[in-house]
Amino acid sequence: MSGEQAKLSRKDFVSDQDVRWCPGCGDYAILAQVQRVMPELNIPRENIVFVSGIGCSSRFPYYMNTYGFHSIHGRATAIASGLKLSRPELSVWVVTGDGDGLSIGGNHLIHLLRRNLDINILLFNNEIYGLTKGQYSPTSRIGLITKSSPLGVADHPFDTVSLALGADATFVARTVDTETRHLQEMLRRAVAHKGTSFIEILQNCPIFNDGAFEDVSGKGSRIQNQLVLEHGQPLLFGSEDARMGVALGKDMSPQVVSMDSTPEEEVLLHDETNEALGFFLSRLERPEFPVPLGVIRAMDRPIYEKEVAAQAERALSDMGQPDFNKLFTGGDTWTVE
Amino acid sequence: MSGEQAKLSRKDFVSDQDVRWCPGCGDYAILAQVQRVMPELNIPRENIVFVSGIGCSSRFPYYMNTYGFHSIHGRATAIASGLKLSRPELSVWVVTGDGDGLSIGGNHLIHLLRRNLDINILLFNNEIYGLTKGQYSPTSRIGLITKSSPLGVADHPFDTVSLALGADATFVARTVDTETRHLQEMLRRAVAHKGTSFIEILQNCPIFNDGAFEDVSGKGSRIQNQLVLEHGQPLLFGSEDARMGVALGKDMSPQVVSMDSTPEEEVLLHDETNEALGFFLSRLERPEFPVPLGVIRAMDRPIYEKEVAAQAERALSDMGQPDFNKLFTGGDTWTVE
Amino acid sequence: MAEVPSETTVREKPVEQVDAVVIRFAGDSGDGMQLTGTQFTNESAIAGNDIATLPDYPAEIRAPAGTLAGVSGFQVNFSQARVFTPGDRPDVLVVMNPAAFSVNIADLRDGGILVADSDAFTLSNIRKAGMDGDPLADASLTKRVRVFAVPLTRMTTDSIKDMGLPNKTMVRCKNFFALGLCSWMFNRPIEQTLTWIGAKFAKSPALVEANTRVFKAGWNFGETTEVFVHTYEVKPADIEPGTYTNMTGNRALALGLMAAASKAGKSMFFGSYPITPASDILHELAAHKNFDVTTFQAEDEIAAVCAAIGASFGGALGVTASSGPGIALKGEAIGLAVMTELPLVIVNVQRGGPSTGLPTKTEQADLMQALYGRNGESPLAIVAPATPVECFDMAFEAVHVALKYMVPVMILSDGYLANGAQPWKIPDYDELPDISVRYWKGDLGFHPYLRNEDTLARPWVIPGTPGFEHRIGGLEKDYDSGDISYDPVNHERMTRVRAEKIERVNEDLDPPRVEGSELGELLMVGWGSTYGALAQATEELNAEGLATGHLHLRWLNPLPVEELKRIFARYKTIVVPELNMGQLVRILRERLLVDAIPVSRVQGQPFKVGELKARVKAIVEEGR
Amino acid sequence: MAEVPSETTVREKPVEQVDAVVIRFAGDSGDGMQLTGTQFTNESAIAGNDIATLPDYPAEIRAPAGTLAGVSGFQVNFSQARVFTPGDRPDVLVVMNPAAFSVNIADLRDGGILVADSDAFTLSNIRKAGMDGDPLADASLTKRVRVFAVPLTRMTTDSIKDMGLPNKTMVRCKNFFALGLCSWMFNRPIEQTLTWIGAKFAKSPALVEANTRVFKAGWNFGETTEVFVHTYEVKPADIEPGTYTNMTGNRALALGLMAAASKAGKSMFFGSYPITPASDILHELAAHKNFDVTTFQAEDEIAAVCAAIGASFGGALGVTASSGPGIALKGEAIGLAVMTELPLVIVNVQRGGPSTGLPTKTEQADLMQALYGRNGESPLAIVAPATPVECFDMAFEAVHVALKYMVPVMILSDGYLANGAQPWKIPDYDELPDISVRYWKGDLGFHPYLRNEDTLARPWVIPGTPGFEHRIGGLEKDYDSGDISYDPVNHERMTRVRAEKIERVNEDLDPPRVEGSELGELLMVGWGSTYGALAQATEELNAEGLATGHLHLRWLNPLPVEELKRIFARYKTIVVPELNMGQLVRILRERLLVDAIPVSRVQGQPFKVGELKARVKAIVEEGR
Ligand SMILES: Cc1ncc(C[n+]2csc(CCOP(=O)(O)OP(=O)(O)O)c2C)c(N)n1
Ligand SMILES: Cc1ncc(C[n+]2csc(CCOP(=O)(O)OP(=O)(O)O)c2C)c(N)n1
Ligand code: SF4
Ligand code: SF4
Ligand SMILES: [Mg+2]
Ligand SMILES: [Mg+2]
Repeated sequence: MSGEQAKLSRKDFVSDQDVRWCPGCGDYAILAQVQRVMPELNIPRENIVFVSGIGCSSRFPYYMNTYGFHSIHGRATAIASGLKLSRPELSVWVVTGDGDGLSIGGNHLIHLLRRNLDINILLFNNEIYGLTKGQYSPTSRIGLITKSSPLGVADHPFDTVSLALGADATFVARTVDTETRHLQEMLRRAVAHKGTSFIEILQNCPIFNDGAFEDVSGKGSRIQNQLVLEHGQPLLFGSEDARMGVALGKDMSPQVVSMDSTPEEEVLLHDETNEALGFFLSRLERPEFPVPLGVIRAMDRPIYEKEVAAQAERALSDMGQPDFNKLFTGGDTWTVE
Repeated sequence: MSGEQAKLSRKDFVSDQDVRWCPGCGDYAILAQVQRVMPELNIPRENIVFVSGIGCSSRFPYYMNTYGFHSIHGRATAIASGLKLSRPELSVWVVTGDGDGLSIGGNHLIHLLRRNLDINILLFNNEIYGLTKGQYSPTSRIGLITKSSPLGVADHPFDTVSLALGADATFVARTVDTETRHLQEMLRRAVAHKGTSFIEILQNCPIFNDGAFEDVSGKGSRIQNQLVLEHGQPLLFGSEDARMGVALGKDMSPQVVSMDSTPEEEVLLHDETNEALGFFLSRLERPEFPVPLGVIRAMDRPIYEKEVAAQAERALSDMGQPDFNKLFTGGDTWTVE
Repeated sequence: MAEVPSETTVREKPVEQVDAVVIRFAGDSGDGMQLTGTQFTNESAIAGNDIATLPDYPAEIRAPAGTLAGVSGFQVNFSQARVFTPGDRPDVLVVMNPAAFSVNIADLRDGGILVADSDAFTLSNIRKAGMDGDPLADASLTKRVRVFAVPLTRMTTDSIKDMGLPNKTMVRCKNFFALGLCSWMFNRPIEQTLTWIGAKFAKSPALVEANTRVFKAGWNFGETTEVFVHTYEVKPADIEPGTYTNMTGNRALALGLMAAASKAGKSMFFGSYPITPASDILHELAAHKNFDVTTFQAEDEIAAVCAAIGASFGGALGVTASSGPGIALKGEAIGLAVMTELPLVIVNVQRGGPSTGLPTKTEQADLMQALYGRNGESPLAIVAPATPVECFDMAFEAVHVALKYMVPVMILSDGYLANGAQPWKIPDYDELPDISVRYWKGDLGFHPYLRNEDTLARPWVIPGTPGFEHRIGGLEKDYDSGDISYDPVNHERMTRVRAEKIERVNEDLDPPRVEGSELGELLMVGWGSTYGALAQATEELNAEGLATGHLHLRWLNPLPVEELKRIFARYKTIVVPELNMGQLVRILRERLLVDAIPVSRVQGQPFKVGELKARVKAIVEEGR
Repeated sequence: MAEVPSETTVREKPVEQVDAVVIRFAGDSGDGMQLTGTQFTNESAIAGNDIATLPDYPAEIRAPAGTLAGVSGFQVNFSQARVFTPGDRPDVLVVMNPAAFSVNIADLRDGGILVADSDAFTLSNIRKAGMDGDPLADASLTKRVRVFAVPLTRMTTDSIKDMGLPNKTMVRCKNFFALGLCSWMFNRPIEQTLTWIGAKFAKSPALVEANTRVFKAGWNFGETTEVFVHTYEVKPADIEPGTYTNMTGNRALALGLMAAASKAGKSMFFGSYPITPASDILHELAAHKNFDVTTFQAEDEIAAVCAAIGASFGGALGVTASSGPGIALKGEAIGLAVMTELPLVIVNVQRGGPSTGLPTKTEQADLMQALYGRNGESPLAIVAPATPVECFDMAFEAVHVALKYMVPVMILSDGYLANGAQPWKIPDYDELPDISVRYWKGDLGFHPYLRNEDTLARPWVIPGTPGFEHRIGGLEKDYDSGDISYDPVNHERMTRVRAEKIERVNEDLDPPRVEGSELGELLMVGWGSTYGALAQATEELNAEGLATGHLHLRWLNPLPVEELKRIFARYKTIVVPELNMGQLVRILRERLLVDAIPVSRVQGQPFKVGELKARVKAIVEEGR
């Protein structure tokens, strides 16, 4: 019960609540990685807050032994913004789903990204509404049969990463529920980033959309479908014996090349700070191209809560310490005797 | 009063309502161009609907002698979606502002863009809230002093075009209130495009944000600040005697080159269908780079209302003509005598 | 293997006649209890009983197997008399595991029958359910109720072990054993069930065979073993002739909307965003795209209602549906529909609140939101179906009123109606009334806020109509020209017209009708899904000698104030039972200045008839 | 050039004593009428009169110059007695153009004074205003009122033409001519105005000189010419000693919130989205970032309230403000604050509705929305200031209640209070009460829904507090553990606790106080901005011999029902005048079962005292 920092372990972040996701749900793996990474961060548990909306994914805060707020559908980003603005010293995390974060909550999300508060957003993308039992979401693919699309989805889906880039996010990453190490690494990178960090986590919902990411996470297919990004490194993917690369066509179109026949210099180098490149990567479409995983964009921009605090500082130095009596009598006054 | 199509003129599109914008407002010029282009389209007036939200710009429908709906703040895109889905044969236009369309209405906008209904959106961007008398908007620039930002705007603005591209819009263009011909051309292009057309119109609000686009529209500065895009043409700008071009750096960074010393082949060619190039262009930042005007992206993708209609067709052929009695008795039934 | 049962099989055990039985199936979410309950209900309906059901499943996420949180239940009341409710306390309780036992056992009436799968009562399962020793062996239990511990799982697998199916698959069949056993116990007709198994598992012949065998094994177990000494029979009820089907409130609502749109000659546009317990309406409608129905799953509730408004502007029937929190979000846009005087139907399938509240539980706490959940003076019409099948009729009426008066109409359903099923006497579509409306005849002097003298409806002239181009919007409009107007007196006039339009709806509505005693000691006034409990209580109270009337309001706005006054005057005490803290009662008190007394229950569940009677009697005795 | 006037100038014309004067300045939006009115008000305040003002400007977009839509007005009532309202009909009307004439002339009382800028009455302007001939020459006018047609524009430019300013700039000064003339006419002290001109145009010495000269020219014109025969004087009122400043409702509200947060020892977080007429609160607060105030202009109203809730969760005082349509959008999130029992202050500056309605006009039609505009049983506390300066006090009380009881509190202001100004007796900040609250003392057995015995408030333990990590949310919580609970009985218990918390607020509130007759024929019950009209009417009715009481409720939820009963019993007739179709009246009828009678006005404007009296008297005479 004291503020002093004993070394924390994963268990310290496990709350006393029964975890109530379906057996086999990808959310379990994500929870485990978050609970694993937390102790490394050396942030006192009481200074960590998880804010969520509504959805299976949004149950997350109950399972973390930190402060938590399970709010209303789509609004976690807005609530977190108010919290972070008034308590900049807290480590604020948003957990949201593809429905919560991109459908009803899409606007708050893009506005948070542009404002760039130092908040970490984990978007569990299972391309379905889990909690309400299986309607399609803004990331569901064309043709998917769901309860609300018995004839198949007709709505073109968002690419989550493109959308975040278009909204001027300063940190955008993508990872997969089953890639435990990569997921951990992304969490660490998100924490290290100053400004809003946005991680899309591809998450399997075995009940309503099983295997949506089989290509990226399946044993047989993951190698040839994952384009794992590393800053400064060439864009290579595929197995050792069938190594492929992504090159830039003259007209700025992407090209998959075989490394057997291509010199490495012709392959694009990843640059997390290049906005155009990030977008270029986000447009790579399956199955023709592999799925980029890793940090797609990471760049510096002033942090909103710091700018706001600086304005308050400036106001203090320009206008002085608060003096209500001065404020009250600041306009025209007259005295009745 | 009959449906037959007499040749219409600009005047036919002028309603009987007094136009109530402030003197000098950029909205007048936009209204005039729209009224000018309308007769060319050969769409019967009664089949045209203008839908707007709330804002100075959103008064637009009252001034058009067509059907119109001046709705509530931020929701014009949603209302238009319902209208277009149920009446695909109508020519549906949305008029919105940077506050209406990008602040409160941001979510509906991006979802309309991804769904790709055949609706034309005109976003009047004056980088301010006009109607409510001068608060900053999501496109206001950092540092701008407004009624609600007496110490300057601290919120990083959206780039409207980047956002639309990130949301997978199929047609994105930018023009300026004062560039009457270019504006007309963009309107024609928008109408020609099948799918959602999004035009950002830079619009001066002389009352609350005068001169926000002086660089792009000012007599002295417009030439060197406008990068006018033409499909298949090189990205050139500047005056005759100081012609400049935009080239692609090896790392995908933009480079301004002087045409005096650069062969034209080294300059990028504009390609409206290249998504990465479009985004690249949208990231060009003033004052280092010119402002791209014209069609930034134009690409084909299935039109939502057509897909929906096709599903209904399919349902009809698979499940037959509506037969309520069959439907009612479709499940388990039993008879009481 | 035991002999195949059939309708002609000679029953070897004696048959006991009973009037009505309430049976509850309870098990883990994965145990198929909803399926079992539904099918048992179908059998009972075919047997000619009157029936009422109550499915009760856990919160939205699947809880770990065997836990208390994961228990799912389905209760059905079948009777030879008219049935109003699923029953307060079951006569028979079937539990598939200790958790189901633990959650439900207190409800089983004294002397009732408990059937338990003894195989599931392992120590670890018992612990998971928060108990210590084997509860089935507990003397206090066996004294209170009759316990039948049946090795259900084992017998299930035994009956199909020769088929070579994986164990998991075999165990999954056990609900059919329970169904077979209960079908035997209550002499249910089983032909239809066998056909249904065949159809349901048509894709896998092995499953058809397995489930059929297990079902029969359950039936035979009852017939053959010594465990059960007799079966029960509930004679057919005296039910209006006709063809029936089982109908849930949500489905009835969807069909009612579709039929009404069709009878009005309008396309239907349904804009919605999923939310429990309203989503099934979207699912249902989405499956009928051949009926000139467009469903639009919007990005949120605001877009959903706005799209519906846009569609109405375009000439379709715009409809939107949600539950409480989503309706809260729609408030501003509904105000736009009020102001632009467009037809719009808004469905609120209420659930426990406030905020996210109890998403899977029922409540009637959104009446005030329906009346007042918008800025300004913003009246709309409100109707509340009383039973699942009435959802059809009320949806039909709602559409009619919306189109005729050019107003938004809110339908207040709730979780209980939505998921509850009831036999529906299937109407003949061709005999449903034509409700098409013609709005605008003249062509001189048109403006969009002209009014029909009788209904005060403005003309619905839709885009595409040449010569009538016009603009509408959310700003106040001039009564005489339809242009924007800031004129003070005009604003008051328009405000009163909008209110008056709703009042005029009264002229289309059936006068309120009292059931039970036409005058006397007590009048119970109710609305919505409490109908069954109130009707049952009324019957029983009258039988007990307390002259009781029951007035169940369908339309809650407008109210037939003068007629209500006359009716109220005939009773000494007026009580208003509601599943909220007292909402209709406030409106009645305010309008009629009558000391109507609230009877509140805010427990996420329907009224229990016994409890309701007790509370009402106490009020009558104390004079209030 | 005429001589410089000063306080010591000997007035050459006779002075007539009057008790009170109502003057209205009207002109084009660009004519600076708001400025003129405000400054004239300041002069009157300094002269020691009691004052009340009513600015009235057109819809949000600037209309073309000279049109009816562009007319802007400012009315001030100054008196030697207490003043409650800006007055029904002006005694003096100053019009700068034909449109202003046309819009306002009907209001000018018979025998009143009309001052018109005759230069502006050109044919084209007259036509723009929808008239034909020169209305100033119309005999029916000159018979009814005293007309002073003054070539105001010309005299303005004449007085400064030697300065070489552009003509447009010169003409722009003409409102100072009007101000000077009126200052002369009513013997206003002008020193302060001269200083103020100096400060206002400090950046342009030329404008200081021009406006000063024009102002003096106006003064001298009155003094020197034969046009006016005497001046008027309104003696100082008997006003409580103290230092005063002119205060609008919006500014008072902002200051009250700030002072309360400070006295509670909390940072204030203000999340808002601009909307007329609430935006000025945001503007005001944004200007005081040195007072530990964070303002957050959110992307919409939902984000605004959610951010405030987030800030409250973090330990700040979360506040949000909007007008009706924006409040409608916040409903769902406010329900979350109710459920999570976080302190939150929500300001609704009401305007004409429904929907977008009449954005710049006043109305009291959101009381029901405040009470019921959310799903489920979702009670919150509601307070309504009665005057612009009371916005300070009520904001302070609202903050106190929100923090002490851990509840959302809604403040209902309106357009009239928001923009109306009134002399504010400046309080001493140090004498304002300390309202800091301590919530959690123990550290054993903590859970987030534990309750304080007296207030029922739950403990506000904020992130950063080690050892008390916990989770809250919108699902129902267990009374004993704070965990999510679907238990039926627990839900009812929690529902009742949330209601009871609001009832307990009564203990902190001043008992309702009747003004006027303590008993008698008539009680007028009001709330919010109608205070002035009701108080004035009460005074006049009592003077006319009708024993009238006036009860003005500040807190609308909870209501002190028992005390109200006692008070109501002392009067024969209860009327409830409101600027809506009857909202408070419904609540009173329902709670007290008393036949309270509504007096409605829905015209986007305050009550006129005369009209109100007439309607009330008719009710008394007819017995209802
Ligand atoms: C205002 C409101 N609208 C709708 C809902 C119903 N609802 C709850 S969660 C959800 C979608 C969940 O999808 P997602 O965010 O992808 O989460 P998942 O369950 O897939 O993890 C919906 C529609 C709600 N609770 N509140
Ligand atoms: C729900 C709601 N919130 C806020 C407002 C107030 N409001 C009206 S228009 C507007 C912003 C207008 O800005 P923009 O869309 O940029 O239009 P402009 O006036 O600049 O053309 C705001 C905040 C409103 N009418 N309704
Ligand atoms: S429904 Fe899907 S996302 Fe939700 S808990 Fe179950 S598996 Fe996970
Ligand atoms: S306020 Fe600005 S945007 Fe609005 S009408 Fe005036 S000039 Fe145009
Ligand atoms: Mg999801
Ligand atoms: Mg704008």
